[in-house]
Amino acid sequence: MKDYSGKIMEIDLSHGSIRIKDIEAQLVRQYIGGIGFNARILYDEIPIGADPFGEENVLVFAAGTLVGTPFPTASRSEASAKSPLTGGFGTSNSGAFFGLQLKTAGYDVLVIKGKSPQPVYISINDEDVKILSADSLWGKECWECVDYLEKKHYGSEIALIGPAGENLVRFASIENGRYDGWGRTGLGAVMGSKNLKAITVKGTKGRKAHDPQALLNAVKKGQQLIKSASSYHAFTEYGTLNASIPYSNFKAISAHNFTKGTLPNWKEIGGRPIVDRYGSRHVACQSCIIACGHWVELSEGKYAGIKMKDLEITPVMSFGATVGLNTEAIIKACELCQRYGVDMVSAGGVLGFAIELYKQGIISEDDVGFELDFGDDEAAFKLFHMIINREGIGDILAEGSKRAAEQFEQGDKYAIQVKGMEIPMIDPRGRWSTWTLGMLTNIRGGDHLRCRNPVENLRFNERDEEYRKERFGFKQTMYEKLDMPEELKRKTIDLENDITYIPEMSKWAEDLINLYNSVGICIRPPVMEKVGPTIIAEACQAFTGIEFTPAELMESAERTWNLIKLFNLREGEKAEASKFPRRFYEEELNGQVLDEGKIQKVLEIYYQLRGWDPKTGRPERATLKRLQLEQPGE
Amino acid sequence: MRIVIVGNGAAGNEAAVNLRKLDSHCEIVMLARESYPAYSACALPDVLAGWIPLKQTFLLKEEDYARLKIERSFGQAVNKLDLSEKCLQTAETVYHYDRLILATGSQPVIPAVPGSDLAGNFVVKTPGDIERILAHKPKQVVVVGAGNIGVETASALRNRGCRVSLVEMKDRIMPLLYDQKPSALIQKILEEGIEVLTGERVSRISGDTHIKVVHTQGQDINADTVIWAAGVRQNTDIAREAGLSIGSLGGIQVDTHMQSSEAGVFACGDCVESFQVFTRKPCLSLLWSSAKRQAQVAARNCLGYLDEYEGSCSLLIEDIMGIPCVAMGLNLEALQGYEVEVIEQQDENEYFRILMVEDRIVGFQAIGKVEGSGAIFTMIKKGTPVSESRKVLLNRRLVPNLAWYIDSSQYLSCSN
Amino acid sequence: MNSKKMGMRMKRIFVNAEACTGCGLCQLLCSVHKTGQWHPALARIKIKEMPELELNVPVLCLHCSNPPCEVYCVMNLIYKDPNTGYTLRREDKCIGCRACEIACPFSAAVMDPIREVVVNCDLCEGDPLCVSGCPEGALLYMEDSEAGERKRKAAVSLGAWRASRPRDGRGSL
Amino acid sequence: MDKLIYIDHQKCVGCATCEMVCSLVHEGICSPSLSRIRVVRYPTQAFNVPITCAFCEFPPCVSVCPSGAISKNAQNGEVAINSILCIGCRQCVQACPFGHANFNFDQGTAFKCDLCGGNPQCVEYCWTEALQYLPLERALGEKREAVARNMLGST
Repeated sequence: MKDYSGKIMEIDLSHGSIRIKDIEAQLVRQYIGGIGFNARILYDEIPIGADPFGEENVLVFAAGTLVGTPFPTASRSEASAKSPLTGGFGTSNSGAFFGLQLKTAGYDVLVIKGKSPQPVYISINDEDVKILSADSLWGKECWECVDYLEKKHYGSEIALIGPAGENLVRFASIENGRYDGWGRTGLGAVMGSKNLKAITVKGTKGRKAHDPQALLNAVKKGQQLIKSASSYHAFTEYGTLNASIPYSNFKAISAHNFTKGTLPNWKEIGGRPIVDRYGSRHVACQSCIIACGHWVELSEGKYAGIKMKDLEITPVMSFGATVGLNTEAIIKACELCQRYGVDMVSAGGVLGFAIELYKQGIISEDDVGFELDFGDDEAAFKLFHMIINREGIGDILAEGSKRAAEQFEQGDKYAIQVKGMEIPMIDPRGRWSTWTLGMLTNIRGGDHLRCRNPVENLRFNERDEEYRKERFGFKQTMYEKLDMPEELKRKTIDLENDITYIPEMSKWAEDLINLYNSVGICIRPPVMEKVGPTIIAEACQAFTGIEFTPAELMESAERTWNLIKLFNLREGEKAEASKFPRRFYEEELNGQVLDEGKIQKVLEIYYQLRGWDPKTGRPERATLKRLQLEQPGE
Repeated sequence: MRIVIVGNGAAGNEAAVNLRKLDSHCEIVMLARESYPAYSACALPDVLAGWIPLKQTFLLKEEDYARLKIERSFGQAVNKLDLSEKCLQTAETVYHYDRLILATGSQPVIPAVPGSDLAGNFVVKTPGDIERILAHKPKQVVVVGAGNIGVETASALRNRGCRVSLVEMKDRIMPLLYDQKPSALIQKILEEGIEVLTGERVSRISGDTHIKVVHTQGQDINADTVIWAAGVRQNTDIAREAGLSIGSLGGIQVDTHMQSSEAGVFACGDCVESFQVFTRKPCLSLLWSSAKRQAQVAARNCLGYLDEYEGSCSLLIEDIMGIPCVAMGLNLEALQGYEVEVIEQQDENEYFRILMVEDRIVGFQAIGKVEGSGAIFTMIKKGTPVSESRKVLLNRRLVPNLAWYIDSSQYLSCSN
Repeated sequence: MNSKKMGMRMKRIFVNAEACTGCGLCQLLCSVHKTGQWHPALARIKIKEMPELELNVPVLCLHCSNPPCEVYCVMNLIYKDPNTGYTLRREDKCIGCRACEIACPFSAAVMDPIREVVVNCDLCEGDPLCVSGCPEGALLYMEDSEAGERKRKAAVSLGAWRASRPRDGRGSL
Repeated sequence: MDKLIYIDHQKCVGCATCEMVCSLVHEGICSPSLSRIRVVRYPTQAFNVPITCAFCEFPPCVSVCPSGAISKNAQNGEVAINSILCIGCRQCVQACPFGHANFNFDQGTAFKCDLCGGNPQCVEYCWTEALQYLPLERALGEKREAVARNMLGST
């Protein structure tokens, strides 16, 4: 088998040692790259029951296999560690240019172990790797540090944490430069616990393509595919905000901590018009042909002077809907999250949770120090700073909503999370779909980014009695062009009856997204709709020279998913944890509650499709055997 | 791949070293008539002068060859090259090759003058020659030929305390390098310690077994030693016999990749006929630097890497009685047929002249000062229009990158 | 196949002549470090004065990948260090013929008049004193890629680009 | 030169697909540092400027090259580097006012845009139209039109 030219760099902060290892082609074959490598490394390296803040936790960054090629959207890298928020597999994906620099410096994977006695940062310049003192940076907010480090390490891309990570806020993020980040699962706190402030990477080398012409052809084809997607033009204009209005129309947004379903005037606050009003330019990640990012410069109003990449659906939903802020305050909130290094979804979730506790009278002005209300930006930001600095009640909230809820009576009712991670954006009572089932099956908890129907149709919102179907709603050509094995396609989509089966589609979507996260491409809908395993296999093979069939790629993605599931089970994940917060089953929204029993049935179908035990959700031995994941001694 | 190199001069050794630099696996075999390891022929006059020991002229040691994995078979002459069988024959062995690099070099010519077989006749070509000259303990020396080798040898022996006469057939010394005036200036310097006879030809050497008197047309010079520096002849016999094309000047004909008329057979060094960088006409460049550059080109092309010879441009720098002299490019004689503009300047200690053809510098000769002439040499090789260099020298943004041009301004400014 | 030469990823000294005041401190540091004597003429770095343009241009070895001096050395003393990419020479064997000095387009090889050998900048084994000692920041020690990036940034800020920024901003699509 | 790569930096989103494609086409390697075209990013202003060879009429790189490796073709106006003659002194890197002249570490030689022999691939793969390969007159026309639009808009 052809050798793989990537390397793994392993840095042990406890001893200050740096080791560079080759990546065996076998590992690439089995796990492709990106999240696949992370899963294998974390599963092998982290002892059972390790303290996420302990020396034995391992933080891994891996650039996707196709990162560093012109393949459209191939910019993404995956960061993983045992999560301090969920206690399970913590992982997050980010674009921009960090992955590219890591790749061009010659590394696919950066493994960080141990714990430094003093604050340090790592500087990587091709082979030149240094661990440097971060005394002067510690305590400083991210943008200031980026300014400083960019000057000092010219041309470097920087991954870093803000004060939140330093203070071990359990939902702290690792920032990727100024405006991007590995947000979810609290990886910033892991980095903080290791006393690692930043990683600067600069690469001047490159990867030799096995077959440049074939790669160029695949790139061209990939570009054409994405451009032909039905949502392409909408996404180049408005980016992710396209989904905002449809969900609001279905009364399915996370308004005021999942109590309202929509907000008055939502279109003006968080819909596409805000792009026209506030956006000035489009910003792309490496090799992207969508450029969904928007540049915002606020020149007037309370928050005049803010300049940043912004206006994505995540902060808009998190702060606009969950906390109820207005557009300019959303932009400010986004800036605060970037500067202090916090996950926007969890931050919004925790703030919404706290405000609701206050509104319910569970906490009072005495506990907080001031009044709280939905839509009160000043109070929200004050509380935000208390969380970052772990002051007063902020210290409790910094533990994340699940842990915080234990401190308050009835708290669990208002903490909208699954497995410890705050649910983003969408209220499953308002719209049930592959996406919302994914919040339960997700390997990292209440999250929306690991399971999304590639042919989701936002025009429809028809939930069947059994929670098993959603409407397909597209023409036959869409069905035909979907890159999915024919047999599976027939099982997943019933074209005649215009139905997509949710559990079937969930499995496919999860594996597909896992494949994306392995090869490092983006899950924006135009990509998901058109880019399937076939073109990915073509590009991977042209680039690495390792032969991949589309089926093998999907199997690798499934292997990774199962390995992560094993990791979570090993860390004590219970089957009963895969359920929504109480509120969704008890409190009506739009006159509807979720039926726990029926959802359990759908979950069981999903488990069976995955080859997992329908009750416990544990992968069956036959499944592990098929995926070559058998445990020694089992 | 098995690459055989014939010759162990500058070109042969440079080719071998370059081959090894580019390819750690190929098999390299060197064959040579001489049995010395690589040595610097240019440093031999320094040994004669007593400035450096002979062993310093050797450039590669036995262990270097071992380290570079170069198989050597020195001390046996190649008798035959068979192109169809791809093999070379020495008296004892047949060597097969996949690629061949001929670097057979040249040898000094001793004209058939009566008495040139007497003891005390020498040439300066190999370390052995130097050893023999020194063993002969020369006192009164006649050096025949006032080319650069002749002049260097003469002043070297003068430095040893010999009485030296330099006999040149043409009307001035170093006629291929310098024009009339600088030549005369150098002659003047030389004459402070050496008897220089121009326009004279050695007609006979008398003596019983050893040299006693050297006779020219006009003079009889008492001498015990004669050193012949009257020109060289290309060693092209095996090439010629094998059927390789030989050029009009007597060197092996090569293209710009240093490949001979036979594919896979390369040639470089003194034995080839290359071309002059300005006139593009065939020339024999007998310089160390040309040989090395040609060898680089040959080695690279031999292994399939592209490289091209940019043309020969002579550069000779000599220390004459402690005064540095430099000649580069072409002189007036070589530029016959061109309209040449001459810029010259002379003061007490320094002299220089620049030869220009159509806005290009094509030749440069200087006595007394060599600092900064590197810029001129670069301009000759590159063919930079003088008007362009004047223009860019006034460009504040470019000057920092043109520090090398700045040097030329001291020479060019006087022509304004 | 391409013309393979001996390239090397290395840091080199870049000159910002605009900043050079011609103070000569670099030369003194160099001469003392390399020869133990305090004289500009012994330095491996030279400063060329261009009075017409009011410029002082530091000149020093550029460590070419395929250096002409290497070809012209009659003693084969000049070599590219395979580990560092520096152009180095075995000075002890030098016969002082000065061919390399003239072969260098940049006049960056320097005759050491005391030892009668020609020398060039060796980047002080990776930590050039002249760079750290320059009070004006006229000497920059960095990799080629960084130099290129800085150059491009400087070009963009020349003004022509900036001036044409649109009033209304939304120009990208 | 009748045609040039016309760069409208206002349209550039900084995806740098052009860099990747360029290095892939010319070197078979995916590496921005081996790309002829380079994007200068101003991340704090969302401002991206692709820079490639301007094919100057009086190219400084040609002037400063000591080995004559860079030449301007009088017929078609192209400025090309003959890597065979390049000695790797990087004077062109220093002299190019745009920072276009690039340097290949591993080969030890400078390299520059060759317009892919008349079909520039950076343009081919650029999806924003920030790069267009246009006749000079047409490019100027577009530029003039843009200026005019801007002026009309401001009155």
